[in-house]
Amino acid sequence: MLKRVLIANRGEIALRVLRACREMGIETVAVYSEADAEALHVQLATQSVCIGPARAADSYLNQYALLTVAKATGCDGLHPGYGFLSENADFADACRREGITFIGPSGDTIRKAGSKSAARELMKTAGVPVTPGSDGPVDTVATALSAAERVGYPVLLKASAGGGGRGIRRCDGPSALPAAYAEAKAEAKACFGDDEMYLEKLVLRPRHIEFQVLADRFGNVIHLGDRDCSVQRRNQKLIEEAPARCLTPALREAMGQAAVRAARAVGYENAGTVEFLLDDNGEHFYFMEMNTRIQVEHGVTELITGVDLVRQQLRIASGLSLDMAQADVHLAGHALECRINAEDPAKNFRPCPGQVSFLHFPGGAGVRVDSCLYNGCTLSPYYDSMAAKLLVHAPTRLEAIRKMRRCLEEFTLEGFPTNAELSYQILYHPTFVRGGCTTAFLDENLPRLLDFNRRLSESEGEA
Amino acid sequence: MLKRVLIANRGEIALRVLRACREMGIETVAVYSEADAEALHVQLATQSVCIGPARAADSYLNQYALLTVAKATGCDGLHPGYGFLSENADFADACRREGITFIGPSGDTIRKAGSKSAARELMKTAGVPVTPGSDGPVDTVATALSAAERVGYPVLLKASAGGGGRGIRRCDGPSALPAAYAEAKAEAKACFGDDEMYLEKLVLRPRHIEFQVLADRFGNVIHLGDRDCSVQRRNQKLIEEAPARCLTPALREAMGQAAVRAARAVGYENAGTVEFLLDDNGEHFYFMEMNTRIQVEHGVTELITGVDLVRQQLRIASGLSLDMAQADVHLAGHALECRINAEDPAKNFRPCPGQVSFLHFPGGAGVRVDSCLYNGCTLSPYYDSMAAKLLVHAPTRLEAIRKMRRCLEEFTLEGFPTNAELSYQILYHPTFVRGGCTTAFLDENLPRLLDFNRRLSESEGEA
Amino acid sequence: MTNQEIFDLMDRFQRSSLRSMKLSCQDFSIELEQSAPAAAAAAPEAVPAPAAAAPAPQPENPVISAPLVGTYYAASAPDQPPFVAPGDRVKKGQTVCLIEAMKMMSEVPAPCDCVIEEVLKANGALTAFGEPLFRYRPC
Amino acid sequence: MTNQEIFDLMDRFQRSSLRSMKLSCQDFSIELEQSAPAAAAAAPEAVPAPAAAAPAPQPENPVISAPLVGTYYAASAPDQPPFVAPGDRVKKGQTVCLIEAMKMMSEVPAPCDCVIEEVLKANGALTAFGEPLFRYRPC
Repeated sequence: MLKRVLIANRGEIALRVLRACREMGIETVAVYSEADAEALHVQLATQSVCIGPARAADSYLNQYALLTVAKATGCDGLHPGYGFLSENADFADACRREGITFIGPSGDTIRKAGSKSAARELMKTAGVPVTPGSDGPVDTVATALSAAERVGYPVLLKASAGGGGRGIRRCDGPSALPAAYAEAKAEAKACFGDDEMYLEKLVLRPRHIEFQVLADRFGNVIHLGDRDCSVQRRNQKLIEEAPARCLTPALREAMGQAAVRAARAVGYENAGTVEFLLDDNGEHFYFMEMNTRIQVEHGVTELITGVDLVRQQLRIASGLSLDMAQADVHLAGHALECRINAEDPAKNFRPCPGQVSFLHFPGGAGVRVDSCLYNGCTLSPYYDSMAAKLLVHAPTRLEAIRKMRRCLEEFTLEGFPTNAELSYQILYHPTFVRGGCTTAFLDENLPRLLDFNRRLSESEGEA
Repeated sequence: MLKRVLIANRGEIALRVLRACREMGIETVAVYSEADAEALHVQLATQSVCIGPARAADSYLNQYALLTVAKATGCDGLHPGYGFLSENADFADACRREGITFIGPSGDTIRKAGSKSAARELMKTAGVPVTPGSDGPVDTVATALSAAERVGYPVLLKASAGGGGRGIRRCDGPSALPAAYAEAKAEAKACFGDDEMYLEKLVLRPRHIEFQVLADRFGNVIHLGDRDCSVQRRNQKLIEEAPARCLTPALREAMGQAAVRAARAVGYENAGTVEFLLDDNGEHFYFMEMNTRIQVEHGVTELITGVDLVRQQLRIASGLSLDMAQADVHLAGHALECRINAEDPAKNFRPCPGQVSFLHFPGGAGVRVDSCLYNGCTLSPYYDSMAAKLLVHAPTRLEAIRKMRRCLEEFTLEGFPTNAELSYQILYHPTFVRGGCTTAFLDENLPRLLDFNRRLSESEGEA
Repeated sequence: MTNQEIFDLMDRFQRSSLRSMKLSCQDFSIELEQSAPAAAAAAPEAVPAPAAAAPAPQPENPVISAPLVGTYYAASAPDQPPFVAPGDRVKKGQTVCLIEAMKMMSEVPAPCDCVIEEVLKANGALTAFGEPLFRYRPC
Repeated sequence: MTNQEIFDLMDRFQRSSLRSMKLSCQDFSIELEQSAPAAAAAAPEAVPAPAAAAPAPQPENPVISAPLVGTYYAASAPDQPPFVAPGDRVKKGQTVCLIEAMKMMSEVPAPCDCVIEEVLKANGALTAFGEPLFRYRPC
């Protein structure tokens, strides 16, 4: 077992890792930027070292500083958390070269999963469904038309060399295709000097369904069920839940097996997540990408499986084999997570960090709070705006929703605005209550949800 | 289902009941004394009414005031919490007369369970083991000797009319019995004017094991497993856990069945607890008493069964039948509770209420906090000194102990002393870690445990 | 007096615009002095006041408060006139209203000879313990 | 009254803006006076300072701080004399020590012409970012 772990992160995930280490008797070394000197995990760690100024590039992204501290303090492991260097293949390699166990997959695995085009081919070979499309490039309008006919409209025409949204055209039927093909090809030529095109089916109003996987170094790979993260705004998840209400047992089984195949295809080790798009009528699912780290929303899986995922990460990295088989994984009840961000939804979600003048978290049965906030602390403007994760667990989805509503009623944070009231409104929205949210839900309903917010704050002002 | 419930209590249990109501869509009416006007549950309730001055006799024990508010605010139910009027049979009757559902058993059941001598006879009839003793009074030294021989020494000679420790003698062998008998008899005559004596086996260094039961009004009675509450000081429990480590599956089965028989014997309805003494070598158990209310430590049972007991109380009181059978109850993992009291262990546990100048509760996976404290609030000197309950749940007992240690490390309360450090020391004590604590443990080890405390605070003073 | 009570006293004094304060009560006495009284710098409340808390009476006008929780009745029976109305002059001990708790009627007496200035509760409404019922002017 | 209660009273008084205070209670009496009440009255720290935080340099003596995290070396090689010792006069830009991070040596220069007053780190120790290495006196 690892003896001393450097926590190469900050905020709630640093505290999460510290807690798991503490409960396993593993010593912790916290590293922090000058802006985080008073952070909770810095005060709780066995040892804490300042590694640079506030700017992430000079501190949390400074590989030299991290490795220097890890070696000087005698760490045998390093936990990268999420974000920062957690999916940096070169850093994973550098750790290994220095004799520090990187708590995550190898650099090679991170590279394989990180390249979208390469991952798509790997997954097809492994029998994991990917979005239907042309087999390789489409050189003429005729091949494009026949490929589109095969996969069904709408389709996306994409430049092979593309990126940043350039060289892409959506096409809803055959009559529009020739013109779109010509346009996209010309744009690709102009932007990338390469006009090779390929074609992919466009999944409309999909759900974001992801599977948690665990893999040890002995080739054992299991999944711990699914999470529905469809309530998101510009790819920022707001409310996550487990299990996904829209999955039939058969579909869950099929997707879980596909997730395990995906993990095997990249030679996975440690905890990871396979993300899928599920189409509107809940029939077809497509591999989207694989995240080679612990995720923000891992807690909902912990609540319904009873498995401590960070503990499993530390066990796996220590070279132990999985202490459970797929048959030992049982999903019990329903879990929800609301991310509380220091941002003002009424002002286009402008980040609003500041000092916490009063803080009260909900408590009681079936409630979990993961946060690095404390009364009087300052949420730094230098990093992301997530202030807390509120999680609930109850026997049924409806009970979980009701529990989360009362948690948001109890939750009190004074000092800066948050998105808590917006989440509260979502928990009352008929589409959410029915379990009908796709990734389009939040954008489509935001004006009305914010209107509730506005009216509420006005009536409070009157009172 | 009940529509509106009056919460006839204060502190954390009032908040606990409020949360359960809120999650079931039941409205709440909080009543409070002048000392509790700023209490958390008072601020969260649908409606709050001040019922009297700080003194409990004038407020929380004022039956007229409670019933007046219940009727005037249109409540159809009343939850008594624990303490105060929760085991007052006359109050339960008065509620029923006024058409208010008392959320607990009937007055008759409370009376049957409340009278120790009557309960002892009821339990014997129902086949629930009680402490071995004489069958009725012992009129001569000879009958006393033969009864003692039969049950085994040491024994207690007790005045039938006794109370307050008078007219009781412990007797370790036959040679000492005649003198002890004469002394006790004389004392009983002098104190109570009645020298009838009986004899009971003295259980040395017992464990306090209790079983949670649930019973509906249709005669369905189940138990939800056991709790070990042996870590106590002068009958004040400090650390509770579930399940008890010392029970074999066969003994758990036997005690659970006895608990169900005990509940049936008094015609029980709602949630209750059957307390047993378990002898030193874990072979024999004896009925001690039945608590006809929700208990402080109910949370550890909730954690290992996944059953929300207050929700069950509200369902049963609403006339619904139990939604689970005995076979549906599964114990998963291990749970611990530490009671955080505003008291100074170094000063003979003197209560030290005061204002909370800084408060931080532990969080993260497997942690539950039940408390009515918030930053800046004042813990009132008028009521009991319990400030918070910290609970943890983990797959194994050792993991739960480690989790509780890290919770106590994170827990921070400034403003008055608490027993948190003492609990922390207990969690490292070999006897506790082995699961070997009897009710004698805390008293026997207190000086040494407090010495650790003292040395710690001295070394902090030096730093 | 406990230390906490003394601290509360000190806090309250510091927040006041008082310069000095002497207090004696039975066997207890205290003297406090400060050079620069707080310029009203009241710390913001950490939490909102309870929804149903009794409104604080204005210091200049004394009030008669409910001595117990119950239903407020302005008159002895539905067809009777109210015990008192604004402007009425009442004697010390004279009944100003009834409060019913569990079918027991309690008479609320005037604390001194006074003129009733304002009736603060509606007939038949639930009144909390300590809630103001009447505003009056001593005479 | 216990000593602890008196200590609490004293603490509370010292933190207050009070000038004087007299208290008597049964057979107990106390008088407290302070010349300068805690005007600054910096709110007590909610939480202890981090264990490994860099000690705050005293304002009167400037320090040379570590420009990066790494191992502090007082000399260019184990058998060499240290770059500087207390009392040494150094020129601006002159190397005062080395810091090694991942086998890369960084020279730390003097910020100005100065006299080294104190060496604050032990040779070979890990130094955090911003941690004081030397105390100096400009000249």
